[in-house]
Amino acid sequence: MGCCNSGCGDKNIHHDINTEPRAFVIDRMWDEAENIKTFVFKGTLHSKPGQFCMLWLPEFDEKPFSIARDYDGEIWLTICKVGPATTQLFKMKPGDRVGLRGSFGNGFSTVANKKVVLVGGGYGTAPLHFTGKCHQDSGSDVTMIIGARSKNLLIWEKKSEETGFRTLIATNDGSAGVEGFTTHILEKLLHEEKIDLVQTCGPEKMMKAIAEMCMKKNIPCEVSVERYMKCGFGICGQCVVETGEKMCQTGPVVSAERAMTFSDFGVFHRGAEGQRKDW
Amino acid sequence: MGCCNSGCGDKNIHHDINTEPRAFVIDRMWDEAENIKTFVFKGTLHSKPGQFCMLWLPEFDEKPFSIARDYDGEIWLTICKVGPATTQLFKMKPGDRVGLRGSFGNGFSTVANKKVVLVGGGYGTAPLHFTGKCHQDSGSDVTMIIGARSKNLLIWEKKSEETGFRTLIATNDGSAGVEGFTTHILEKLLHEEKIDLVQTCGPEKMMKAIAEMCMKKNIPCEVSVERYMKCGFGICGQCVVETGEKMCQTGPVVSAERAMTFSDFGVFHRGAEGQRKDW
Amino acid sequence: MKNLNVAFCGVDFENPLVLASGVLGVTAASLAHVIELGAGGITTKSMWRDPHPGHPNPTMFGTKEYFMNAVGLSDAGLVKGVQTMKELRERTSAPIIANIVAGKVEDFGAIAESIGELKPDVVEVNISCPNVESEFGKPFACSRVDAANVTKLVRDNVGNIPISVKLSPNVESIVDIAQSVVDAGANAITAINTVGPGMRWNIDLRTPILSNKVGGVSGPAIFPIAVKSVYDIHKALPNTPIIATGGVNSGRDALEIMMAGGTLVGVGTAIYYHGDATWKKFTDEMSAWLEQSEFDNLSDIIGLFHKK
Amino acid sequence: MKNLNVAFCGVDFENPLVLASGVLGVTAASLAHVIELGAGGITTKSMWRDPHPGHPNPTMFGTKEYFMNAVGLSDAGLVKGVQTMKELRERTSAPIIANIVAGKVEDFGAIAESIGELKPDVVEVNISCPNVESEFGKPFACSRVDAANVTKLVRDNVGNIPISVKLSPNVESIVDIAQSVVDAGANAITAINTVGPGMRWNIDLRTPILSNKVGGVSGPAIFPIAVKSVYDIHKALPNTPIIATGGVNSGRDALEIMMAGGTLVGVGTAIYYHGDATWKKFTDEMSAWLEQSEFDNLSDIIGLFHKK
Ligand SMILES: Cc1cc2nc3c(=O)[nH]c(=O)nc-3n(C[C@H](O)[C@H](O)[C@H](O)COP(=O)(O)OP(=O)(O)OC[C@H]3O[C@@H](n4cnc5c(N)ncnc54)[C@H](O)[C@@H]3O)c2cc1C
Ligand SMILES: Cc1cc2nc3c(=O)[nH]c(=O)nc-3n(C[C@H](O)[C@H](O)[C@H](O)COP(=O)(O)OP(=O)(O)OC[C@H]3O[C@@H](n4cnc5c(N)ncnc54)[C@H](O)[C@@H]3O)c2cc1C
Ligand SMILES: Cc1cc2nc3c(=O)[nH]c(=O)nc-3n(C[C@H](O)[C@H](O)[C@H](O)COP(=O)(O)O)c2cc1C
Ligand SMILES: Cc1cc2nc3c(=O)[nH]c(=O)nc-3n(C[C@H](O)[C@H](O)[C@H](O)COP(=O)(O)O)c2cc1C
Ligand code: FES
Ligand code: FES
Repeated sequence: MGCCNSGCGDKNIHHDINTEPRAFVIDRMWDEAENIKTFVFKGTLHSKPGQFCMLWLPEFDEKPFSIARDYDGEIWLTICKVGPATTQLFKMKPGDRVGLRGSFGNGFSTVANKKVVLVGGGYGTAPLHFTGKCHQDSGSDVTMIIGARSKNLLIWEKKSEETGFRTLIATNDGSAGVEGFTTHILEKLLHEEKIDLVQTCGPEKMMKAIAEMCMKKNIPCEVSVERYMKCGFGICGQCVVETGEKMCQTGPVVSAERAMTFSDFGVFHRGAEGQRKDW
Repeated sequence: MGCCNSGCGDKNIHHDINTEPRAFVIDRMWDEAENIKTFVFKGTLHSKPGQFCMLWLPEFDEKPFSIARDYDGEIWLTICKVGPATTQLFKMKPGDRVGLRGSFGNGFSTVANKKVVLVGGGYGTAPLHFTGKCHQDSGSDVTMIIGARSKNLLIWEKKSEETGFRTLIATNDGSAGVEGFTTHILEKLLHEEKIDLVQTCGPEKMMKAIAEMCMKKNIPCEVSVERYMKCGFGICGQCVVETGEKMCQTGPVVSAERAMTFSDFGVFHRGAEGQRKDW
Repeated sequence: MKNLNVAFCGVDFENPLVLASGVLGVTAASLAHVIELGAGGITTKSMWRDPHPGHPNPTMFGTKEYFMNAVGLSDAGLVKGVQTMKELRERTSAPIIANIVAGKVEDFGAIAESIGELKPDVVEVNISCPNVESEFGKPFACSRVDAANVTKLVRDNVGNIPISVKLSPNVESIVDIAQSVVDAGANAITAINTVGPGMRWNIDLRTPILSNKVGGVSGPAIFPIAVKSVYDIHKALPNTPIIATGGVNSGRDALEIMMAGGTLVGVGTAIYYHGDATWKKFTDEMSAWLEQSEFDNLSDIIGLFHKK
Repeated sequence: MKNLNVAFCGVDFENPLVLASGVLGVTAASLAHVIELGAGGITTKSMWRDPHPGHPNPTMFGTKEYFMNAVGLSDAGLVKGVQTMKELRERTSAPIIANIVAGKVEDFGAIAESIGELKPDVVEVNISCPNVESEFGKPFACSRVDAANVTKLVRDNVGNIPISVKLSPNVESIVDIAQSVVDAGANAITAINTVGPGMRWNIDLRTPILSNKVGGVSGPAIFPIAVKSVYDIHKALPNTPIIATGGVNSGRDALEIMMAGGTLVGVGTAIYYHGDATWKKFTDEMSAWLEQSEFDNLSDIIGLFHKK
């Protein structure tokens, strides 16, 4: 089944009216890289690429994660261990139950018969892969640029190749692909080829550089702006950027133009009590 | 506009999920006969013929009435003054406001290109007229038999003629039409002509006689079984017949066959506290 | 197929769903029909000794979210009550819960005795009616003393029939009241009656929608309050079975409130949303869930939330 | 076109709809955006003097019928509060209602003083938080004495800013509490805070959905309780303006609760159901109704139900 059959819905419906978490069983899981694992659940969240869900570890905590796949009866989440909740999750085993709610938020556009470049950093590559799959199913040509500090932190590059995306790698230390940043690869590409759309998900400073680059060249670009999220559906106000827009509904995916109106974009985000934290 | 465009809906949806009364203004009213008036409200209840609504006189009471017309932007109710609520209503004037909710209940079937006989007694003639209009719009041939004790209690006979129904009258005292009962006229008709459907609304003993007559002759027949109603939407249990079926939802209109399974049909009904009252 | 039966105060119910008091309860025919549709048992509407007129219409209405009623506990009195109960016994073999009410503490004895003679399976005592003699007209259910006194009187007069006292959630502590009625001899608790009262008006007619101005809130809106009440009561009184009632609107809701501590599950307003299909829909959902679960018997889930 | 403006304690509001406390209230940007979307004013989330961690997630969820939350009044404390208030003043000229909270009676003085210095248009006092020092940890809003003492302290320390005390419906008599806070110096009443608490579980995970186990119920489910509370308070205290809050989910709802006695109308959970469109949708509906009515000013309808 093509990914978009199960996924792409109405852009304006950001959440079901019932946001009780539903139980899902961890079907399997595997390491992607050091401290990065992919978890698979049977079922669907009826999501489109770029949307996220809230993953609940009962009696522990609940956190937002981008959906890395939602088709063929499976939901994939690719998760980086960074703190208490993700550490707890990494201790779980197939057969264990968690709660999921969503999908929430605005996803990436899917385009047909175009030339698309995706730029992923960190776990951002995973939801971009889902996006690329949708483009591909619609006849678009997909280039995936994947960045990491070094080879052992690279993820999804094999899947990218297997899926038939042109796959380009950048590592800071040159341990895989070209030495340097994804932005260098992108810059070259944009210079040499006619690209219709750039979509990126990764560290915010990287996304900001890409947004600026694309705007200068007048190439449509979408970025995924992640903010602290409590509810995921537009009530708590935790995820607003400096324009007052909620990233759980207007975002996480917004156009580069819109992102550049957020004075906090690439500059700071906020913690659980709303306190400012520089990126 | 044909009546059925605004009216006939899904048989299984008996009420909106919101049953708060809505305000309607009395547009006009007129006498139909001694103690019988028709009240007109602007708007629609999206009803089909044979359904009823709850008419609320604020700070007084709320009672069920059959819908005598619901098309061309008007709702008509033809009402007999019999007690406190109807007496209160008869004191109201155009411009006064009441509450309406509904439509509720199961209505009469509407058939196309058939020969239909309608038998009305008392205010029952009014909703039957609505029914006849729907049949006519669907190409059916309509005969309306109207009964009353005497000429001054006859209603809707002129409208019936004007609408183009073959109109036959019976009065107990012979002051109009033939002397005797509607059942006599019906019996003769059924003997002489091939009738596809008989529908009746009026005194229950009359309806029972008609139901028995039609069943004997194997002619499809529908009757309107009115019971004391509080809610109109299947919760209070006030309107159940002896099989336990609720006349506000399964009825008021049921087939003759089904009505004959109600051991109370034509025998008794119940008051506000559920106490038995013989017809 | 695993079956859904449960035992409540020694009475067997084919499934735990019982019709809540006051809904579809006017005649024996109506109540028996609800059993035919798939209820495990039925509760009569609140029966008075003497005829009790209700409020004029409108007495109830519903929205997507909630239902309101102020029927005023209309009833034709004991003569009809006795007749209804007898007829009901002839029409069905399913368990009958007879709900009784009175306006003064001492009147509960007489109605309990008369109804007790008819041997319903359970007597449910509605103490949410305002005590006409108390200083502020507060329901018996709001006072530990009144609630206990009513319970004692019913217990002493009803014979050896199990009694369940039906509590109101509109109190400072429903657990305190539960404790005091159990101490006074209640065998079980029914929780909860309607929430509020609330009030709604029509802004064009500038009139309260209910003729009584205010009315009790029921339906899905009150489910979280019902779950909490049942949970708290079961926690405090783990050996007292509960007829868990309030806003149950699906089979999953029924399972949830059983896990919170309900042995039986009262279903009233759901009928507004699901009609005659309510019973089969809910029991089908419960059966499907039970099949895929680790439990052999539905009764194993009663109070499950307290067992971890 | 007739306009929707109302005056509340001497403060002009372009329309009576104000964002309820705790919803979208984390930053000044968020609050200012709500004004841009069409709110007549905003209420900050409850501000503490010291940083106050909230509960872990899940802290809220919604259904068709109701919403539940147990955020735990998380707040970064006064430093951030002061900054938010200042930034908010720069971003908008619409009226600001600053909501304050504390865990002990005597702590209300300090926060009132600090916030008062920032000159919000109104200070709203959230007394629905459990009093950490009271014997049973009951909210201040449940005790006439506590409620009055908090009010006095705030009144004495806040300067000449009007104060509105926010009441809980989960009390024996909300009117008694309203009376006592008004006697103690409250200029207005905000009614109501969430109903309950209620409790919901996930039956497959066998865990309460909210990490706090229980949470307050808001949204359409509680509207009848809110209308009744506002009606009763306005009846008892016709000269005390009310920020009528609780389950308002349409322009018609707003009109109804104003007729019951609200001067302003708090809107929180409606945003769950209507999103950013909430404000315009509701004010459009109110304008349309006002146009066809006999009233020239929206303020003429305040308390209308009491005038017949
Ligand atoms: C829309 C969105 C999509 C995301 N997708 C992914 C993904 O696909 N894979 C992945 O590994 N991570 C993703 N994250 C980040 C993920 O939510 C955090 O890594 C996680 O919450 C950390 O929780 P913790 O308890 O392990 O760590 P903590 O120690 O609590 O936090 C570590 C850091 O994670 C971030 N974080 C913590 N809580 C939240 C929160 N509630 N909302 C947002 N950020 C938070 C903060 O930057 C914090 O400094 C996403 C975040 C958002 C907003
Ligand atoms: C489905 C249905 C359709 C009806 N359609 C019409 C109609 O089109 N025109 C019309 O004039 N009347 C109609 N009636 C009857 C009408 O409801 C009663 O005449 C009215 O309720 C009398 O109220 P009252 O206060 O004036 O008289 P009351 O003195 O209260 O009652 C007089 C008699 O009316 C009947 N009645 C009273 N209350 C109710 C009630 N709540 N439900 C049913 N019957 C009641 C009883 O037989 C009673 O003995 C209909 C009734 C039903 C159930
Ligand atoms: C129309 C109606 C009438 C009711 N009448 C009674 C009654 O007579 N006695 C009683 O104890 N409870 C009565 N109740 C309360 C219900 O039995 C039940 O406790 C309450 O409605 C909550 O359950 P629900 O949400 O499933 O309806 C009535 C409720 C409704 C909706
Ligand atoms: C998510 C959420 C957070 C809330 N936080 C606060 C708060 O911090 N302080 C407060 O006084 N009320 C708080 N409330 C209560 C609301 O202000 C309001 O009184 C209540 O929700 C009823 O209104 P509604 O139905 O319009 O939401 C909160 C409500 C919600 C839903
Ligand atoms: S996460 Fe709550 S508003 Fe966006
Ligand atoms: S009128 Fe209430 S159930 Fe039919």
